[in-house]
Amino acid sequence: MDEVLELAPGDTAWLLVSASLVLLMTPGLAFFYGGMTRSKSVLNMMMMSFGAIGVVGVVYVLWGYSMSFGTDAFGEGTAGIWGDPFEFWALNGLLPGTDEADPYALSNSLLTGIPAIVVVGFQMTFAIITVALISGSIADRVKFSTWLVFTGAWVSLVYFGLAHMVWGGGLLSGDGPFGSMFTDIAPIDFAGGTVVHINAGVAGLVLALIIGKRRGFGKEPMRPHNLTLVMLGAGLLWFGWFGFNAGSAGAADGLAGLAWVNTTVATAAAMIGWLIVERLRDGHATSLGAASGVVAGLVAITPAAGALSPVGSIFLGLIAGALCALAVSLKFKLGYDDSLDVVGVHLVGGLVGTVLIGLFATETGLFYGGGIGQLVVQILVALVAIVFSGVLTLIIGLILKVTMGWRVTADDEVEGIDITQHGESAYDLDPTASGSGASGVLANATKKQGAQA
Amino acid sequence: MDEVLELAPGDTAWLLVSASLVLLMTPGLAFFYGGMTRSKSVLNMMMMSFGAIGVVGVVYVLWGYSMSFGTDAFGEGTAGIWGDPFEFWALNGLLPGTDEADPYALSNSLLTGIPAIVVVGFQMTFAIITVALISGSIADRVKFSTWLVFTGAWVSLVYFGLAHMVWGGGLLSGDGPFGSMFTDIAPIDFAGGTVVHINAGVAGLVLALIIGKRRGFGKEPMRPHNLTLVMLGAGLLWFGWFGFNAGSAGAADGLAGLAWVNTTVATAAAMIGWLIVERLRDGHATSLGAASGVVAGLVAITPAAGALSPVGSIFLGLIAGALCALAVSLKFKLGYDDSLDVVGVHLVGGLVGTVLIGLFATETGLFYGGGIGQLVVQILVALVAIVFSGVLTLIIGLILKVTMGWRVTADDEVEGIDITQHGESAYDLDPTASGSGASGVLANATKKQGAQA
Amino acid sequence: MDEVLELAPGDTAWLLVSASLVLLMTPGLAFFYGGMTRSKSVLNMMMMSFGAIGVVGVVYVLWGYSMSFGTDAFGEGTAGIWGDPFEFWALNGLLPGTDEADPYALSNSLLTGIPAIVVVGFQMTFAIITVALISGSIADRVKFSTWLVFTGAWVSLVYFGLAHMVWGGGLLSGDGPFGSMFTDIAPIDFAGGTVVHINAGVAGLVLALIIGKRRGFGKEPMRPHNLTLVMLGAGLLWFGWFGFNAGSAGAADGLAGLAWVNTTVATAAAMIGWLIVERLRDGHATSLGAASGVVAGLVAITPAAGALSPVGSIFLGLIAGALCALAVSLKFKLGYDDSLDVVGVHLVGGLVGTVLIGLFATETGLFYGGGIGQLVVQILVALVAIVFSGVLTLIIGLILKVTMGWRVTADDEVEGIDITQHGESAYDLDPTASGSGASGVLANATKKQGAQA
Amino acid sequence: MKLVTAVIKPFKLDEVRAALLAFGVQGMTVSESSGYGRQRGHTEVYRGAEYTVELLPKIRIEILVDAEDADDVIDVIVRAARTGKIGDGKVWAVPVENVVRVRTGERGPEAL
Amino acid sequence: MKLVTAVIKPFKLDEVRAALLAFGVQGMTVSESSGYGRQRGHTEVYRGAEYTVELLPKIRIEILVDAEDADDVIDVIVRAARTGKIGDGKVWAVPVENVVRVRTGERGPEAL
Amino acid sequence: MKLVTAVIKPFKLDEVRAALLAFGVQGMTVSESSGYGRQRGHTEVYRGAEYTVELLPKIRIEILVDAEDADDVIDVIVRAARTGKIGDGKVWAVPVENVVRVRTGERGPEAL
Ligand SMILES: Nc1ncnc2c1ncn2[C@@H]1O[C@H](COP(=O)(O)OP(=O)(O)O)[C@@H](O)[C@H]1O
Ligand SMILES: Nc1ncnc2c1ncn2[C@@H]1O[C@H](COP(=O)(O)OP(=O)(O)O)[C@@H](O)[C@H]1O
Ligand SMILES: Nc1ncnc2c1ncn2[C@@H]1O[C@H](COP(=O)(O)OP(=O)(O)O)[C@@H](O)[C@H]1O
Repeated sequence: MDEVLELAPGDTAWLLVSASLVLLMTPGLAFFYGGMTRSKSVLNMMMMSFGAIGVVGVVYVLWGYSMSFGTDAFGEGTAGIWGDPFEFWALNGLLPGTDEADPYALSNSLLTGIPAIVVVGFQMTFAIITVALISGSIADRVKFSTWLVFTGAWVSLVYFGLAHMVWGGGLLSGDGPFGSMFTDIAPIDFAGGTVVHINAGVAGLVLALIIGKRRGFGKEPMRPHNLTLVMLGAGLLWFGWFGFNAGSAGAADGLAGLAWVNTTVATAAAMIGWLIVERLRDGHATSLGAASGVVAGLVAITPAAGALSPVGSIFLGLIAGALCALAVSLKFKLGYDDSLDVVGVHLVGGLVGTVLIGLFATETGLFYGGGIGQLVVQILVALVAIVFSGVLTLIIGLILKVTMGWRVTADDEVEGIDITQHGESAYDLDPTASGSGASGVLANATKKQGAQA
Repeated sequence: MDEVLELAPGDTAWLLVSASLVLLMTPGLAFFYGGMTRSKSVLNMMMMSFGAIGVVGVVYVLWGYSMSFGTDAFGEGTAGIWGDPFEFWALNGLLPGTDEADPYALSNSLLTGIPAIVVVGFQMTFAIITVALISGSIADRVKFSTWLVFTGAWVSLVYFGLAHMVWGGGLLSGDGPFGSMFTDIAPIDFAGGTVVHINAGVAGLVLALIIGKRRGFGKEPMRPHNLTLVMLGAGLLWFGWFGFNAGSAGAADGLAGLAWVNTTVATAAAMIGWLIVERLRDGHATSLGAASGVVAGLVAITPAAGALSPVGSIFLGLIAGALCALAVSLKFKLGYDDSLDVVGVHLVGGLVGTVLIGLFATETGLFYGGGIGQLVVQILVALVAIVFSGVLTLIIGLILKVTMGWRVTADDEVEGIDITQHGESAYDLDPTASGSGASGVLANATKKQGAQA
Repeated sequence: MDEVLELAPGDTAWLLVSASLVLLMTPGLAFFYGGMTRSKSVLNMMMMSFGAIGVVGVVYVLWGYSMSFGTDAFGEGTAGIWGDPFEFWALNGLLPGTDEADPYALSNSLLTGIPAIVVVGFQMTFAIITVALISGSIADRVKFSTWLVFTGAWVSLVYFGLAHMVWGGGLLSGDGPFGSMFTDIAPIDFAGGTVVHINAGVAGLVLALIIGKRRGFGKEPMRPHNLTLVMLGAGLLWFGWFGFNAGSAGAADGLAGLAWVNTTVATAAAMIGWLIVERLRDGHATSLGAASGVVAGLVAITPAAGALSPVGSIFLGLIAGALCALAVSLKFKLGYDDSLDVVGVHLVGGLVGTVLIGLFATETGLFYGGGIGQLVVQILVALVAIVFSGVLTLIIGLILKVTMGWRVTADDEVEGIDITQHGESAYDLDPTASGSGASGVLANATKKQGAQA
Repeated sequence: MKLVTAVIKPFKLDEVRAALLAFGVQGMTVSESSGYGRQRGHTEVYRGAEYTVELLPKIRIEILVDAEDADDVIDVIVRAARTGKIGDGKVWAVPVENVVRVRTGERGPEAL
Repeated sequence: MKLVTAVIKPFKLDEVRAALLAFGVQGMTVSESSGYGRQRGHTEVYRGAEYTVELLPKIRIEILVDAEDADDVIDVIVRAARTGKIGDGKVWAVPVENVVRVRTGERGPEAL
Repeated sequence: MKLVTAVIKPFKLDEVRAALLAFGVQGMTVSESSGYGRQRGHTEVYRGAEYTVELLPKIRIEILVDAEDADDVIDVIVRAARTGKIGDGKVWAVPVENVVRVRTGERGPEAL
């Protein structure tokens, strides 16, 4: 009551912008992924991202924020896994204008001086993009309805859980067992290396194994059908990632600036790292490689953006770009069809970033004289995240397999999931086609009118 | 004089960002619309949006702002229709640096602490997008020159008029007759449900009726030629709409945050609403449906973004998505060619949003115990806007019909408006075509040089 | 020490946003340029922009900022050309958190109240886009490796030099000889007319002359392969340019607002100017013309955005749009292959903007009673920039010509630089192609695995 | 048996197909092509440089028919495809041996 | 010499090409086309308006062969392209004169 | 009457068309196709996975000519299309009956 709660308009402006930027990442991802599929499945690929916005957008305000940042669901004081879904149900207590003494609900806000509702918006966008990321591993073959159900279940049980553990004061936070292992050392996850990338990467791997390969995987060519779309996606992802990383500073200050610069230089370096591997291994530096390197760099710097120096970020980026470039070939070797390399980019990139913090963090990293502690903590936290996400995703995935079923029929997959699941085809570029019957006949523009009457 | 006018940098930063976001919406609309046309008219479609930026951008700083926010043109104190075009002609009195005591012209600003020139920029972008919205109803068949003239005339007479009435202290504002009908109840239009969407929707309907159908409408297939472009447009529109809605809070505060969250959840819900209707009616949930649902949700939440709770916004979105999905089929039933569904999405969506405020507004809505007053006011305001926009658009449209003429020739329309009006074709994707003569011969690169000498 | 250094969160928020916007411009440019090439070289074109981000991103934090804004390399007090690369090597002294009394290194920041690291990020994005701009003049024919080396050398010697001269207190700044020629008149370059556009334009011309024409230039048609991509690029460039120009105000204030509005109206007017020339000369107003006019207007207003009134900006835009539309034909007349018109748009547009400040500046311009002084200074500064950039680019370009060589082989150029340099093709849009062998056979998914083991 | 090939204007495809079905033809194979002939192309302008597009879009239809039907089929196509303006296209017939239906292996007229 | 033309389902191209190579055919020319016949098309829906796509994607292969090989080549194609479902396509042969290899000017069987 | 068909390298189309016009041919029909033969394709790499593109882009030209001109037309094409490198393509002729100009209904040589 005697605490002064003052609105910080500059910080609030930056968080509003950041939330908008992160929301843009999901359409950006839709283009990045969509361009990489064959042209007969680009619409389905994009719909998996857009569908995630639809489902998670609704779920988040009902129970999502509460499960992430509410008090531990199974009793105060325990280092819990999920927050209480009913504490902030429907954003109860977080809306502006309900308490006259605190019109912006600043006392309930996670960030000083920023209205609670702004933080809710910002956090919501992270949940959305994380689910959407998973879809890359199961491209071209999954029923849209099953995907939507998965989206709701997974975000509720797995994402909100991990968010609670890492950011909501739970198991993997500074207050949890790993946070108190070493003096003065807390697990570092600046903007979501574990919660977002390791989490999505593991879930992608599990689903790829449960659902099985695309027909023709490893035999037929499945090359990207539109690399300009991939580049567009990469560009929008980078742009949006400034909100993701620099926004995670929670204020418009020097830390945000550091995260901004680190994000940029690590990504630049990762692009170079990926292209070097390609040049040496394949003889060509490709544009798909550049786009992939960009994303790998963004992923790797995510947990580390506030803890490294720019030079450290360059090294982190180079390593992440090179390792991810090598990792994307694993699927052919090991025989799982992680179609668009969620494992190779997000799991590997997320691990690289999370673990290398133990070496490069300017305050506690091994290379900066900080001892082994940070490295140990980072590895342990990553392992817990892997196990948690892996086990729960497996359970959800298997339940859906035996109930709704995951895959479209073989014929539908061969004909193309866009036409068979969505009744559409993406392109009709021949200017002479329309009205020539080559593209179709308007069969029934008015048939269904009864439905609207 | 004794009033303290202090710059609010945080709020100013947010308004600068918001203005930039709203400007991006018009190119976004160009892609959304452009992808829905046939490939022989995508350039013309995009040019209608870009042309609107060109014309309105110039007009706005000369007399547009003044007609919107100047004193009533026909005498002080009357609840007028247009503001005085000469009061702030060429932004007179709004520019920074002209008055030493008030270097940012804060005393003339519509928003506290924000330089007047920033508000001008923000408002300008609303005028641009509104005109551009109309173009969707008259795709593929209109002379570019007539469109440009229409743009200038319509924005001056209709848009600036309605903006003045609703936001400039005129007929439909809190000070007007509808504002004083009920105690404590003013018409609510948070970010432009009447001024922008109902207005553009009505104008689109009137023009579609005046100009007539595309050749082959209802017989030939006229399917979207590039759905990735449509999705891109939807993504950019959503992103830009954060400036539109959350920027309309006029500050970086909790209200902006509420508008941001409401915008997101209503849009997510509207996408779901549209897809459910499609699934039930057509058997498929389509990507065009998702993109359309997104826009329908954004439209419907526009007037309501600051007045509802997030849960109310979910309901509003669901209803708007479903109703718009049904409304887009009306054109086939009634036989008007609103080519890209400006009526079905913007008029219907705008009406849904404007009217449902009467039910869902947390302070005055019927469902929240606020009585019938708000609902009545909202309906009346919507009706006035419909009549005003309808009559004036009819007059402008008919004058242009008998003077310049609206339509390109039948042959030009069949061959394709891109080639015949703009001398271009959008795509030349075959990598072997260039230099093979398949796509043309460089006839005359240098012929016209006399003109430049 | 006794100086009070206080963080300005609102201004910092705006600069963080601006930096993000300017970074987005380079992908935007990649699409603008990429759409204009033939479809067999779009990937290479985009890679030149993305490669520039990679190289400059790394270089900038190591020595770039220091060479731009460090003390004169050749002795304190001289009006030097380059800053000392080691003064702020690796951002030494600019990082947050190193000095407890000044946690945001505000005392070293170029902008009051904004953390030094934020300014570094903002400035970095300018260096990136400038290099990328050059690539338009040498499309379709340059080895990717040579381009990357050029990028690093040119940005270090030419860009950082000119940035130092104009913004870093060097030769062309207010403190230099031209700044003291006339009382009260300093050279005006608000956001980079000389440093960015004249500089890139001259470099583009020199490289086009050194490297020579594309095979078939002036004979074969080389029309844009995807105008929707060009429009997308133009839209993103415009959006990003708000950060470029309004961000250059260095604060979220009225000056930023003025720059924002001037940027918008000049660009709108330039689009109209370009379209009028096209309509009169060619008979058609084209979408490529609209996109080009947009960029011409953005270029021309860049140096002038803070010094003109909105009405002055309209005139500037009209003139720039018209002159650039005429200038792009010069290459056919004079016979150099400036493939995507870097000279016609950036050099000419940059000159128009820089010189016309002498006429239109509201405080010192000739038309506003300011005398001839500003005009003279502007012309002199432009000439120095032209000579500096021209000579150094010539040297770098020739050294690369005799060492690495610039051009791919004639066969590789004819077959298409995407396939021969990058081993990729941009589009595979036929939905039936995959798995039919029409687009290829998966030859060797796993061959190279040894490399990863 | 004969193979009748027709090169027609793209927007006439619907009418031609309808006419052929009405006549009793069961199937056809259609492809995109470009034609050069008396019909003049159009001009495009990009940044002031003019391009003349000489090849005009056409649709190419192939129909396998019984030898005795060939003339009638040609007439049906010519009637349906005619606009009377330059560029309407050509129709011709070529003798064919050995038509096989892939699905069944049927040969000759049964394969149609 | 004969020209064998085959209209087949797109995803069968790989198998057909492999079978032809195995048989000894050295080259072929392939183009995209659309087919109309007994096989039914699919339906697409855009904002509630239904379109029936009647023309289905097909691949058209042309192979110049020695006259005596024509029947065998046809058999090879038919076997490789068959799925047994409607829409598998047609194969036919046409007599040819005067085949020339552009590179060398060789004529007749040597040109293949 | 004959139908001369040529499969050539795409960038040779301009030269071939010019040569045909010079010879007196009034029209032709052109389509895109892909060729398989002695000429080797190229390799593309996406995220480390290699694809061999075996089908190479070709242009297919069809020209209806008077029977006596067929050999000359073939020669004109062969000369204009030759680069001397593998993959230059093939030209062949097929006998034709019944050419009709759609616009006028003219038949035979007048239809050309
Ligand atoms: N000699 C020819 N061989 C093959 N196709 C031809 C020939 N002449 C014309 N065509 C085709 O017929 C089309 C129409 O021919 P054109 O001379 O323009 O008009 P018209 O047939 O009405 O006289 C051309 O575009 C081309 O596709
Ligand atoms: N009379 C015909 N002339 C030319 N092509 C034909 C003819 N009939 C069928 N076709 C081609 O063969 C394809 C398959 O024919 P369809 O009747 O659908 O199946 P099926 O050959 O199995 O009976 C068609 O899509 C079309 O391309
Ligand atoms: N037997 C054939 N039937 C049809 N087209 C063929 C045949 N052989 C080759 N072609 C076409 O001719 C093109 C060139 O043939 P190729 O063997 O590569 O070179 P060349 O003709 O110089 O020996 C091929 O790409 C293909 O389109």
